[in-house]
Amino acid sequence: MSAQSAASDKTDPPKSSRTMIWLRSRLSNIAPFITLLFLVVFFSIASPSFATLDNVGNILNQISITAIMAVGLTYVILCAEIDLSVASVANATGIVVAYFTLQDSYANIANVPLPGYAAILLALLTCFLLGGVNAFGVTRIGIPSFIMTLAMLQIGAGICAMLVRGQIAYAVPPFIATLGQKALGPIPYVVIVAATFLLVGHLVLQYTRFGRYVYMVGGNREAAEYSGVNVRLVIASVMIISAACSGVAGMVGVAYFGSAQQNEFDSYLLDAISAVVVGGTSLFGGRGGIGNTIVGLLVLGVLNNGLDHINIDSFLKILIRGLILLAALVINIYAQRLRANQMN
Amino acid sequence: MSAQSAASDKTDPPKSSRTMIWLRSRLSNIAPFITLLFLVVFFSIASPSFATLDNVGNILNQISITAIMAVGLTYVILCAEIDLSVASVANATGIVVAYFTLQDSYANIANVPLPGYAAILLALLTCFLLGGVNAFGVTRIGIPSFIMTLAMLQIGAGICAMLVRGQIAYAVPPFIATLGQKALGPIPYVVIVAATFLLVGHLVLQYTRFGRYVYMVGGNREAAEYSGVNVRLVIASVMIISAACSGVAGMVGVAYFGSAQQNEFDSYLLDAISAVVVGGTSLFGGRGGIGNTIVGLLVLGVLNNGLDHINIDSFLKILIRGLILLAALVINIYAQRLRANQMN
Amino acid sequence: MVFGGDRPLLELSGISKSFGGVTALRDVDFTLHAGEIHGLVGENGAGKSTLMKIIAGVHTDYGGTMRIDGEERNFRSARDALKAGIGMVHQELSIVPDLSVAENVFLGSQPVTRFGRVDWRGMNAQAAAHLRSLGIDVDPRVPIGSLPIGLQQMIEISRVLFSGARIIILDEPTSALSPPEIERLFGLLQALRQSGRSMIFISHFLDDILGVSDTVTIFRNGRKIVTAEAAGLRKSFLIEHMIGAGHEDLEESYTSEMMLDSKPDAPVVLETSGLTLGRAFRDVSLTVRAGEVLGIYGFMGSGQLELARALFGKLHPEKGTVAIEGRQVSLKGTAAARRAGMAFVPESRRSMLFSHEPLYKNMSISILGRLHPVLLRPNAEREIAERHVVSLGIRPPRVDQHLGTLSGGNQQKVGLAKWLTYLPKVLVLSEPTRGMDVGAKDDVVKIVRGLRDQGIGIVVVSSEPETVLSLADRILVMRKGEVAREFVSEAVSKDRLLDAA
Amino acid sequence: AEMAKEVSRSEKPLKAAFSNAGLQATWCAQGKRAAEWWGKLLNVEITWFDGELSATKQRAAIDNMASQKWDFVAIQAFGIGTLTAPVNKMIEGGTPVIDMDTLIAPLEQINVHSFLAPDNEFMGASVTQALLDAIGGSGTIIMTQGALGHTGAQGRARGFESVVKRFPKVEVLDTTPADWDVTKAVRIWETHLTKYPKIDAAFFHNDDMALAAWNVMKARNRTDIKIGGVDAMPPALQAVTEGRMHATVRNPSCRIHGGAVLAGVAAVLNGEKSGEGIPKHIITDGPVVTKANAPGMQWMQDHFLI
Ligand SMILES: Nc1ncnc2c1ncn2[C@@H]1O[C@H](COP(=O)(O)OP(=O)(O)OP(=O)(O)O)[C@@H](O)[C@H]1O
Ligand SMILES: Nc1ncnc2c1ncn2[C@@H]1O[C@H](COP(=O)(O)OP(=O)(O)OP(=O)(O)O)[C@@H](O)[C@H]1O
Ligand SMILES: [Mg+2]
Ligand SMILES: [Mg+2]
Repeated sequence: MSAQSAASDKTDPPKSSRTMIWLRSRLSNIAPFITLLFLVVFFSIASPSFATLDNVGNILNQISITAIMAVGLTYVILCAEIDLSVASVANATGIVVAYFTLQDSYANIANVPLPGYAAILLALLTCFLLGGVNAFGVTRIGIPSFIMTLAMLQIGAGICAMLVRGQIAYAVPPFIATLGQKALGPIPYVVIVAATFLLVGHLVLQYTRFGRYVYMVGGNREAAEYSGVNVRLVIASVMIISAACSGVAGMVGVAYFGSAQQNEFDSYLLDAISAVVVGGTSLFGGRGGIGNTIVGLLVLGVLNNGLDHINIDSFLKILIRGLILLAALVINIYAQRLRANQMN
Repeated sequence: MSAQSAASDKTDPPKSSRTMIWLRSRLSNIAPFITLLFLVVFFSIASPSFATLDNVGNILNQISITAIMAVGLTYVILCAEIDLSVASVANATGIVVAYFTLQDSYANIANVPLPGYAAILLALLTCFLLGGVNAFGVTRIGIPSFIMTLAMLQIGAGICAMLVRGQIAYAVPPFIATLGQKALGPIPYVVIVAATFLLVGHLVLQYTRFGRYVYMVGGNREAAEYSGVNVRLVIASVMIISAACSGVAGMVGVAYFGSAQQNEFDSYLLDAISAVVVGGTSLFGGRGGIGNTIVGLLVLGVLNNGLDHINIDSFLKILIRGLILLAALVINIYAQRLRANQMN
Repeated sequence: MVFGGDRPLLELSGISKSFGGVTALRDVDFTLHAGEIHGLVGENGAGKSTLMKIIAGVHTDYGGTMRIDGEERNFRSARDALKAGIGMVHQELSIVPDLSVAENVFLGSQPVTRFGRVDWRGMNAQAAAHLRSLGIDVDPRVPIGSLPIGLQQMIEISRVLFSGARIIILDEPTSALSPPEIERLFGLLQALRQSGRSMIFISHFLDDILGVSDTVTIFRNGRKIVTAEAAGLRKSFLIEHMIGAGHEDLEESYTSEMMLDSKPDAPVVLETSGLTLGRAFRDVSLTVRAGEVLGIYGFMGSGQLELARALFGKLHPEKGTVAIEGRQVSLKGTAAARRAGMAFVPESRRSMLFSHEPLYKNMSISILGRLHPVLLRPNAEREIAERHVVSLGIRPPRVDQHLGTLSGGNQQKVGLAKWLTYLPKVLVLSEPTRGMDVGAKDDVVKIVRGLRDQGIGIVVVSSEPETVLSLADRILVMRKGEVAREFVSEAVSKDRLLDAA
Repeated sequence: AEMAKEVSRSEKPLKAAFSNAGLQATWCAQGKRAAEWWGKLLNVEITWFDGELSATKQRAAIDNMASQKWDFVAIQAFGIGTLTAPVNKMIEGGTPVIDMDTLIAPLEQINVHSFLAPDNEFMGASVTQALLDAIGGSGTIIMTQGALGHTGAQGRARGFESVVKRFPKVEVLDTTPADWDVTKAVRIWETHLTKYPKIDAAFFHNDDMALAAWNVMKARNRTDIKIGGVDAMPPALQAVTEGRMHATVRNPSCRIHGGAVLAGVAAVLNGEKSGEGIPKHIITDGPVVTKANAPGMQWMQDHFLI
C-alpha cells in the first residue's frame, strides 16, 4: 500500500529507541536544568555561605509560597490560558483568614473573630468564589483570561483594602500558624505543604483523566472539544484550581510572613509566572508540567537567594536579575527548537 | 448563479444599507462608548465639580501620558502580540533624558550633563534600543512577546535603578520641559502631544500600507505572509514603535510630573493595557484601532477622575474601580457577540 | 498543445527538501511553459504543496535550482516570488476575516495614491469590478469573514488571478467550491491561458485534472514519477502511477445511475425534528437507522456543516428536538453529545488531532472514562491503539510516535480510529474525504462501511457528490439551509444530485 | 503679631483636602484617622485623596484636588517632585497647602504654608544609639533599609551611619534594602541568619519589616538579636512591651496629620501667615520608645496626640 511505503520512509532511521525518544522529549526540561546548574555553581564559587545546608533550607523556604501558587498557574498555562490574579487572590484570601481571626487590640481592625476552622472555611470559600468568577467570566461570558484575571487582580486588591483598611493583621488561626511557622523536625511545614501541592499537582496531571484533558485542551482546544471533552469544564476547573492554590498560598504565606496586609504578595505575580515559563512550560499550552515548574522555581529561588549572598551594588542587582532571566529564556527557546528539529 | 444567490442570501435582508453595515461593524466600538456615556452621566449627577470645563481639562491631562504609550501598545495588540515593558521602558527613557541633563546640586546624582538635544537623542536611542531588543527577541530568537517583554520590564527597572541610584532628578532639557509643563493658550502641550500621537497613529493605521499590514498580521499571520507581507518586519516594527511611544511618554511624563525616579510609571502598565482592551481592541489581534483606544482611555480617565469627585470611602474605591472595569469588559464581549451574530 | 519548442518559463531541477528528519521532496525536476495549464496529482504527502511553496517563496531553504526565464532565482520570501510574477492560492484558505472584501482582494498590495495614502475608494471600486467579472456581486466593504466559505475561496482566488502574476499556482482550489463555481473557475483559467499566463493546478479530482490541464505530472512519495500530455490520458493511468498497479478502478465517476440500498426495517437510532439554527439551517428533520449511512449533500455553505456540528452539541439550535434511540436528548455540549452516544469527525485535520501527542493518546481521548473513571490506564490505551494501528494499516505502526510526524492520510485515519473503540450509536462524519487522495478515500470508505456493518448509524455530510454516492444508503440534499430532497431506494447519479442541490 | 491665638472650632464647616502616599501603609491609615478625628473636633470636613503608593496615581488625584475649591489642603507626597504643578496652582489660588512628612518638592521650588516632618536622621540615629547602648557598644549590627529612593530611608540610613561611626568596635555586617516589603525582609533575613552566625543588633527602617524579620529569628531561635525599628505603631509598641523588639522611635503620624488640621484651621480662621505665625518648617520629632514608655505612647496614639 502506498501509505506503508511512504511512512516507513519518513521514520528512518528506525533505531530511535524509547530512551532516545524519552531523552529528546526531555530536552526542553533539561535546558532550564542547565541554567539552574550554572547558577548554583556560580553562586557557590562567589559566596562561601551559599552552598550550605542551612541555605538550601532557606531556598526551599523561600520558594514554597511561590510554589503553591505556581502549581495552579501551571495548570492554567498548560491549558493555554493565563491567570494574572494569582497574587491578588492569595493576598485577599490571606486577609480574609486574618479578618475572621481574633486580632490583638493593637491591630486596630474592625474584624469579625470566628473559630479557626470557620475562618479557614470562609477563606477557602473566598478563593473558590474568586476563582469561580474567573471561571465564569472566561468560560461562560467568554472574556479572554488575560483580561478577566486582570480585572480580578484589581477586585482582589479592592477586597484587601476594604477588609484591613490600611492596617496590618497579625493573628491567624492556630492551624494556619502551624503550617506557616512551625517545622516537622528539621523540615518546615511550609516546605511540606509546597511539596505536597507539587506532588499532588504532578500526580493529577500525569495519572488522571483530568490531567490528560488539561494537556489535550492546551494542545488543541478544538480537537479536544470534537473528541467530546468538556473543554469549558476543564478550563473552569483550572481557573478554580489556580485560585484555590493561590488561596492556600495566601493563607500559609500570611502565617509565614507573620502579617496580613495590602499589597503584601504583589511581587509574587511576576515570580509565579516567571517560575512557570522559565521552567519551560509553554505559554501556548499543552507542553510542560509540574516538573518544569519545580526547575523554574529553583532557578528563580537560587537567583534571588544567591544575589543576596554576593556583595554587589544593590542598584545593579535589579538589572543583573533581569538579564539572567532573559538569558534563561533564550536558552529555553533554543533547546525547544533543537528538540523540534530532532523530532521532525 | 449560486455564488451570487448564496451571497445575497447571507446578507438578507438585502436592504441592509451602507449605514447599517457601518453601524454593525462599529458595534464593538459603540459598547465602550456606551460605558463612557454612562460613567459621564453618573458622575455628572453625583458630583457638581465633575462636569466642569476645568475638570475636562484635568481628565485630558491625566490620560495624556497613558495615551502616548497606548498608541504603540495598540499597534502591538493589533498584531496579536503584547508589550508588558511599556511602563518600564517609559521610566528608563525618562530617567535617561534626566541623567544627561544638568541637575541642581541637591539632586545628588552622579550624572553626565549634556546639551538638551544630545540628552533627547540619547534618550530616544535608549528606547529604540530597548524596543529593538524586544523586536529581536520576539522575531529572531522566537521568544513569545509576553515573556520577552516580561524580561524587558525587569531590565528597564534595572536601568532606572543603575542610573538614579535611588535619587530623584528634577531637571530635563528645556524642550521636554516645555512639552510637559507649558501650555499653548489654554491647551497644555502634553495634551497636544498625546493628540498628535493618537492622530498620527490613527492615520498610519488607516491610510498606509504599513497600517493595513498590522491588521493583516494580527488577523491572519499566515495569509499576510503568503501575500508578501514581511511579517517579522511588521512585528519588529510594532515592538519598536511601542518602545518609541513609551519613550516619548516617559520623557514628557518626567517633565509633566516634574521629576524622574525609579518605579515612577509602574502603574501605567495596567492602565495602558486596560485602556486598549476596554476600548474594544481584541487581544487576539486584527480588530480594533486607535479610535477604540481613545474611548478606552476616556473610560478609564473618567472613572479614575470621577471616583475622586464623589465622596466614597477611599478603601472601597479600589474595589469599585475593579468592578466597573469588569462590567465594561462584559459589555464589550456581549457587544462583540451581538456583532458576530449579525455578521453570520 | 506542445510546448517543447520554446524555452520554459519556469524550470526546476534537482529540488530536494526535508523538514527535520522527514524528506518531502527528492531530486525533483519540473518545467512549466508560457500559456500552459499544468496539472499536478499525487497521494497525500507526496510533496505537491511543498514544491509549490518552494516556487512561491514560502520555503526558502531547499536543495536544487530554480530558473525563471532561464535565469537562476532564489526567492527569500513570498514577496520576492510575487515580484517575480508568481502567485499562489494556498491549500488552506488564507484570508483575513476581519478585513473587508476589497482589502482581501488586494491583500498585501493595497493601492495607494501618489502620497502613499491607501486609496480606499479606488480599491473598493476596483475590487467590485474584479469580482463582478467573476460573476460575484458583493459589497466590497463588508468583512470577508461574514461571507459563505465558497465565496471567500472565490475571492481569494480572484486575488491571485488579478494580481497580474504570470505563473498562477492553485493548490486544491476547488475543495470549497460548488460545482457551478468550479465551472466558472475553469472557464476563467482557460481565458487566462489564452492571454499567455501559465498555471499549475493541483487537485485530487482526477476528472478535473484531466479536464483542464494541458500537461499532467504525477508525484509519489516525494518524487516526480512521470510528466505526460493530458490529452488521451486515462484516469487509470494516473491512479496506477500515484498508488501502484491493481488499484485502477478506485475512483468511480458516478456518471451513471446507481441504486441506493436503504434499510427501512432497522431501528431508528437518531431522529431530529424541526432543527433550526439562525441562518445556517432551518427545519431539518431526519432519521438515521442502525447500520445505515445517511448521506447529506449540499454545496458549501448550504448549512450541512453547521448541522453536523449541531448534532454533536457544538452548535446549539434554537428550535427542534433530537432523539437518540427514541429518547429525547439535550446536546448541551460535545461532552454531553458523546455521552449520549454521538461521535463526530470534523472536516479539518487540524481540528481533530493533537499533533504534539503520541498516537495512542490521540486515539484514546474519547474512551478514557471507560477505562477508568478517574485514573489513566496507559497500558490499556496502548493496547487498544495497537489493535487499531494494525487493523487500519496505519504506518508506521508505533503508538508512541508523535502524531505530527505522520503523513496526512495516516493522521486522518487516527482521527477516525478515535471512535472505533468508543462505538457510538451515531457517528457524524463531516467532509470525511476532503483533500484526500484516491487511495485514502478508499480506505475511509472501507472503514465507514465496517462501522456501518457493526450496526452504528452513520451520517456523512459532504459537498463532494462522489463521497456521498460512494458511502450513502440514503441521501438528503440540502439547499440554502433546508432539506431540499431525499433519495431513498432509488437510482441516483451525480447529475441528479447536482440538480437537486 | 498677636502671639498664640487660640485655634478654635470653626463656626461654619471648613472644607479640607488631604492626601497621603497610600492608605495601604499603616502609618498613613493612622494619619487619616487622626486627621479625621481632629477635623471633627474643629468642624473641618476632610475629603481624602489616596495616593495608592503610586506617583502617577497621586498626581492624578492631586490634579483633581486642585480643580476643586478647598479652605486648606494637606499633602504627604509619595514621589518627591511629582506634585509640583497642581500644588503650585493651589498655592497661587490662595489655598494654604501644608506639607506633611515628605517634601512635595525641594523647598526652592515650592512655597508651602508649612512643612511638618519628623527628622529622619534623628530617628535613625536615636534608635541606633539605643541599640548600640543595649549591646554595650561593641558587636555586630545589620541595617535593613527601606526603598533606597525614599528620602525617609535615606535620612534614617544617614542617622544610622552617623552613630555607628562613633563606635569603632561595632561592625556593620550588611545594609541590603528590603524596600519596605515584608516578604523581601523575610527573604533577606533568612540569608542573613545563614550567613552571619553572630548578629547582635538589627536596625530596620520601619517596624513592619522588623516584626516580619522577628518571625524568622524566632523560627531559628535567634531571638537574642536586639531589634530596633521606626514608626512606633501599636503592634511595635506591643512588641517592645513584650520584649520582642528592643526599641523603636515614634514617627508621630497623629501629630503630623492632626497638626496639619490645626495649622489649616489657624490659617483660615486666624489668618495665620506662613513664616510668621507658623514657621516654614516644623520638626515633629517623636521619642525613642522602649519598655519604659511604650504604654504611654499607646495611650497617646489612641487619642491621636502623637
Ligand atoms: N511545515 C512542515 N513541517 C514539517 N513537515 C512538513 C511541513 N510541510 C509538509 N511537511 C511534510 O512533507 C510531506 C509533504 O507534504 P505536502 O504538503 O507537500 O504534501 P501534498 O502532496 O501537498 O499532500 P496533500 O495532497 O495532502 O496536500 C508530508 O510528509 C508532510 O507531513
Ligand atoms: N462499550 C459501551 N457501549 C455503550 N455504552 C457504554 C460503553 N461503555 C460505557 N458506556 C456508557 O456510556 C456512558 C458514558 O461513557 P463514558 O464512561 O465514556 O463517559 P465519561 O467519559 O466517563 O464521561 P465523563 O467525562 O462525564 O465522566 C456511561 O453511562 C457508560 O456506562
Ligand atoms: Mg498539499
Ligand atoms: Mg465516566
